[in-house]
Amino acid sequence: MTNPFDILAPYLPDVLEPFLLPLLQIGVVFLGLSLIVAYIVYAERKILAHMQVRLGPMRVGPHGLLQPIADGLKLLLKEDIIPRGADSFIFWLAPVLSVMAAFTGFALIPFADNFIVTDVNVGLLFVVGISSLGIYGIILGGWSSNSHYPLLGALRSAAQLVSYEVALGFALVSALLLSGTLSMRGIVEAQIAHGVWFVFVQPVAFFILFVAAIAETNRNPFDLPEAESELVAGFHTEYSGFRFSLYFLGEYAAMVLVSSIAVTLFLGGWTRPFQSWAWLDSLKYMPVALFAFAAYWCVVHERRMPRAPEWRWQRLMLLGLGGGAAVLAVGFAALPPVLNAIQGVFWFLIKVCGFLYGFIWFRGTFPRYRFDQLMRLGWHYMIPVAIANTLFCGVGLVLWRSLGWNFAGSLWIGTLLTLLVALLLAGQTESPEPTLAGQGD
Amino acid sequence: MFYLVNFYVLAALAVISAIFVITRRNPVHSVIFLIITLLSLALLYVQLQAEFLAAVQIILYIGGIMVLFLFVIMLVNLDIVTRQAPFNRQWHVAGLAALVLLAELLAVIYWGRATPTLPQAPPTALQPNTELIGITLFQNYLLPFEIASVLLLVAMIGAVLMAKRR
Amino acid sequence: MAKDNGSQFGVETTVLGADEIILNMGPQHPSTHGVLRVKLKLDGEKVVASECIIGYLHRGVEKIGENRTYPQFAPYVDRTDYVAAVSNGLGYCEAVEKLLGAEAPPRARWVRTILTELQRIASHLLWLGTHALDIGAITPLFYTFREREEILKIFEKYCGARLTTHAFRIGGLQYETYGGFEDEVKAFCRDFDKRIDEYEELLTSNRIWVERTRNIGVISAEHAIAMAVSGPILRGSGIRWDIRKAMPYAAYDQFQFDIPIGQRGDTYDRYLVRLEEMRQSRRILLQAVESIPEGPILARVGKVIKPPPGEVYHSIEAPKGELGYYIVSDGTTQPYRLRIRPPSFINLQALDRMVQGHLVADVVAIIGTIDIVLGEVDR
Amino acid sequence: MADDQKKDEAQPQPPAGGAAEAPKPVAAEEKKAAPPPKPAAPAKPAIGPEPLDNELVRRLRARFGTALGDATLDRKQAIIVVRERLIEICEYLKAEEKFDFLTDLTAVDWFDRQPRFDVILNLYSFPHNQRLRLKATVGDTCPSVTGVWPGANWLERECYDMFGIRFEGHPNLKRILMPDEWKGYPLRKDYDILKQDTDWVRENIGIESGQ
Repeated sequence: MTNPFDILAPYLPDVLEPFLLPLLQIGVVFLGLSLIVAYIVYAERKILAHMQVRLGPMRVGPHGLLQPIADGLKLLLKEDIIPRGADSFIFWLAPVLSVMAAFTGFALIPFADNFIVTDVNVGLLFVVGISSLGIYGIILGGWSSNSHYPLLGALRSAAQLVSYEVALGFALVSALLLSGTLSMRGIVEAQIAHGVWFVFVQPVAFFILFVAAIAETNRNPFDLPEAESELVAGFHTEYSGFRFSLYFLGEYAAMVLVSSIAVTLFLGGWTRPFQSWAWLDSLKYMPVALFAFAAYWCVVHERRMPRAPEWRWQRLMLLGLGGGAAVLAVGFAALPPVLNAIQGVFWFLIKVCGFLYGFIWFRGTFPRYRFDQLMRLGWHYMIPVAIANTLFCGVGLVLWRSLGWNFAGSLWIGTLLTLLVALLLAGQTESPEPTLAGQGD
Repeated sequence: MFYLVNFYVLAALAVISAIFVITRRNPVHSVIFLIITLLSLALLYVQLQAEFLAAVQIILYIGGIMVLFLFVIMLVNLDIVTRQAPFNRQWHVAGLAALVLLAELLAVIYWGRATPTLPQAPPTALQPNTELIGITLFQNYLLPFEIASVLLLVAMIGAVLMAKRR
Repeated sequence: MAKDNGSQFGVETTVLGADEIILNMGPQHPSTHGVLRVKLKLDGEKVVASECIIGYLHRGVEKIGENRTYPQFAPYVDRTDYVAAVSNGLGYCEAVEKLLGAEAPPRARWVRTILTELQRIASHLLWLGTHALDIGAITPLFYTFREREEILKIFEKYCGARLTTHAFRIGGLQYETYGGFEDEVKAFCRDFDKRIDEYEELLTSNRIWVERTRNIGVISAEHAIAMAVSGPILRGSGIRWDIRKAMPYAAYDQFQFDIPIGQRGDTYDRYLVRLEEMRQSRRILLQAVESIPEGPILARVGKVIKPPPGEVYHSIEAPKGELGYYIVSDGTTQPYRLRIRPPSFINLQALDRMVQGHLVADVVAIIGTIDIVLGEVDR
Repeated sequence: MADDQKKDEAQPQPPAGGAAEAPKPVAAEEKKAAPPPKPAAPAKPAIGPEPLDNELVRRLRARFGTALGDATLDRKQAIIVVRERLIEICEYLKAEEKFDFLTDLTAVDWFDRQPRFDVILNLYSFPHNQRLRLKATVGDTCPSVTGVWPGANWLERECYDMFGIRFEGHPNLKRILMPDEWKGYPLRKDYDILKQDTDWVRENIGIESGQ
């Protein structure tokens, strides 16, 4: 499919054309992402709240829907404090680096077959390289604050990121081996060609990628760099106002970025589930169904709101949202070309959201690892398993290519061997038993 | 035209940052300028259509080695170093080395000016250069590559042993 | 207590030798549960020694006790361990009753038992929530506060206060129970069993939780006795000793319940012990609420409390350990000497031994597992 | 009930001090007026200290003789006064009589008595489920029992902090609740409840008074 922005091409002057179109796409991605990130924060607060028997934001807009905007405004208007003794240039630079690293990576993510800012033949390497620059935001921010908590947080963070990047890299390698290309689009196309998402033939690599992604984004249970009970807020303890919000933005954008990488590499990118099964083609009406449901939900909740006049705006807003969703649903249903055009982006975002939900779920469930345990998990367990997985993935590929075995079958032999290794490694640690010595009068 | 401008901007950036690397008193600032230098080089590689090299430059040098540099600088108390003049002892040696290098460069340019310039490579010829690098490393130069790997492994084990002994 | 106000921020490092640094945690630190300051001597990340610096919340409660009449002082004890005010009130009232030679009527003792057991559950819930939060699990906090809220509602209905209840009077109770009291306690107990299962589901077999608490802060039985620790810490080390059984007070001799003990004396065992204690408290509540006798609620001790000369030591099993009141009477309306044996204070003493050899992150877990309230440590 | 109370109040009360030494059989009759709170309760227990002479006390007397003072039973709780050789007695009690748990250690200021302080040790024995209170009459120094029960450490520090009793042999005797530089010992009877170390307050908090 052609790039939808190409229809603008004839109207642009020749000299500017190679620059303007990417700029346009970058603008769309950047603005869209900023909005998505803001609403991920909202979603996180809401989801966690419901896991923790409370309501979460409810005041700003209906069901707190305008909360992210209010938060953003508040952070923008707050006083900008640079601590005395801080290295002001680096203090300024660090959050910018953090955001830049997270957002630049998106240039290489294929949101859909027709929507990718640029496709480089070493795309994956670039994404990994650029996202690894985010660590500078953390280290420099921690160092330049000239305070002990941030410094400790930054040191921990650096060690953690460097360690888990190794496991992450090995997990990526197996996807590379399967697709035979470094181009992000090429990897998705390889999955289409094989007719199977790589997660189904390389589940261990996907799992390692998932865990390493959590560690890379400093999320619970690996949120040691900002462990509240130990280090207050870790590397951004001294940051406030807009700079802090930059960190916040960068952190959540990094979450979206690693989710996008995982989706591209292992979950078939923009393809809908079971694309090779034609009888599931009706799944393409999923966007219609989703927006219709959203409209229905808005209407139902509008009916439940109190009739009092001070709720009028909230009700109107909810109805407006519902109306918008309804219009979208009808529009998609009525205009098949539009429906086809958004398929890729829709499925991609749905998968990313599923991934992000996992992140949030983890945060609600797990306690935090201790630093040495985190390192032990990384070096003694994740990396050996990742190496074994890469090795056995290669073995599986040889079985498939040279001996002509079944593709999925030969890879599953490799996976089983990897699991064996993992079991051997896990067997060295004792299993917990919740026992008391006994009770009695 | 664009590429030429691009080249000169990046080259200037690399050289100026390199100068800053050795003149800044604060080691953390030096590291940042070193990162800028390396980044400029990576972008130059991109312009030469050596994307693989560029990516490796970013991942290994900027994402890996420089992080460790920073790590060490933050762990070790460098307050004393900051207060000293940067070129206290090696001034003369460094100056001499720089002069020799300059002379060498000039000599090469002077005697080499007669050689014809390299032909411009067609833009598509180098496209699958990742594969080419792979083939070069793992087929044509397999033995040297493996020897280098073993050497690095030995160095790594040696480093671990030395660290453990303490 | 610190003199230099400049060093009162959280972490402060001083380079000592090549590898030893002093790390200062608190008094303003998110996980020291109040104004506790711990000076840690570290070798790398390992704790070599620790020193607690306390007294930031010292209000001279014992001195105040010598200058108030017996009933006047009763509200003050609520402010020592302010998350277990009912237990403090029980200990104090019973101590003064012993001094007087009086005894509360059965109905009063039953209601006291019920309220004290509810308070034990509330205190343990608060401990569980904050302890889990210290180790990074945020969700249990909200679950435990949900149940604690139910208990505080019962307190509020009974005596009008939620935290510093002053629920009891010397000689019995001030108030008769409100209508529906038994039903509410029963309703609470009915749900509570499942709630504990919920907490357990989140933590007990969670691998990270186990790794963070197993073999952390181990205190052996001998050492626990030597350091005079009491309550769940002593039981976590495997000593089956509970004052409710050993020297029954209130109406505890009337009920069936078990004393859970641990095997290894580590943080995980103490966690299990406290969870099981909550279940046992529920068991006591169910028995007690079924059998509240009728009758008066206040013994005839007189309007002016004037115990004959002499002295008494009375202790109860508070949620945090042995809470004792040593009162010397000179026959006037005010105590000549009033000493509170604070379980938190004495248990905190064991911190030094428990943190040695652990990492800084474990210190947070160990402070959490001791379950201190600084109001009681400093008094 | 109010009438009973009036009767109680009409009884002359002994003055402060010396409560431990002089058993006073005052309460027995006056309490009879009040009906027993619990029907099942036996006859009214005598309130106030009475002499104690049981196996343990006899063994102790045989061993330590005059080092021991009176042994009394007050509110059914055994109290033994120790005049000297505190450490030996403690060691014996811990090793032979299995009083392995030092529940509490505190002091009482008897102000106009000589020696001035009682250091109170509340002991508990796990094997016998028994409490025993030792009362060491001391001036302002007392041997430290940290060697016998390590848990006495903070308790003795608190005692020092509040009463100014110096525990000899204590590994780290310094103030624990009050600021290190504070002058005066708050729980002494001659330390008024409104008293404070004004110099310290002025210097460290920057205000004239904490009241």
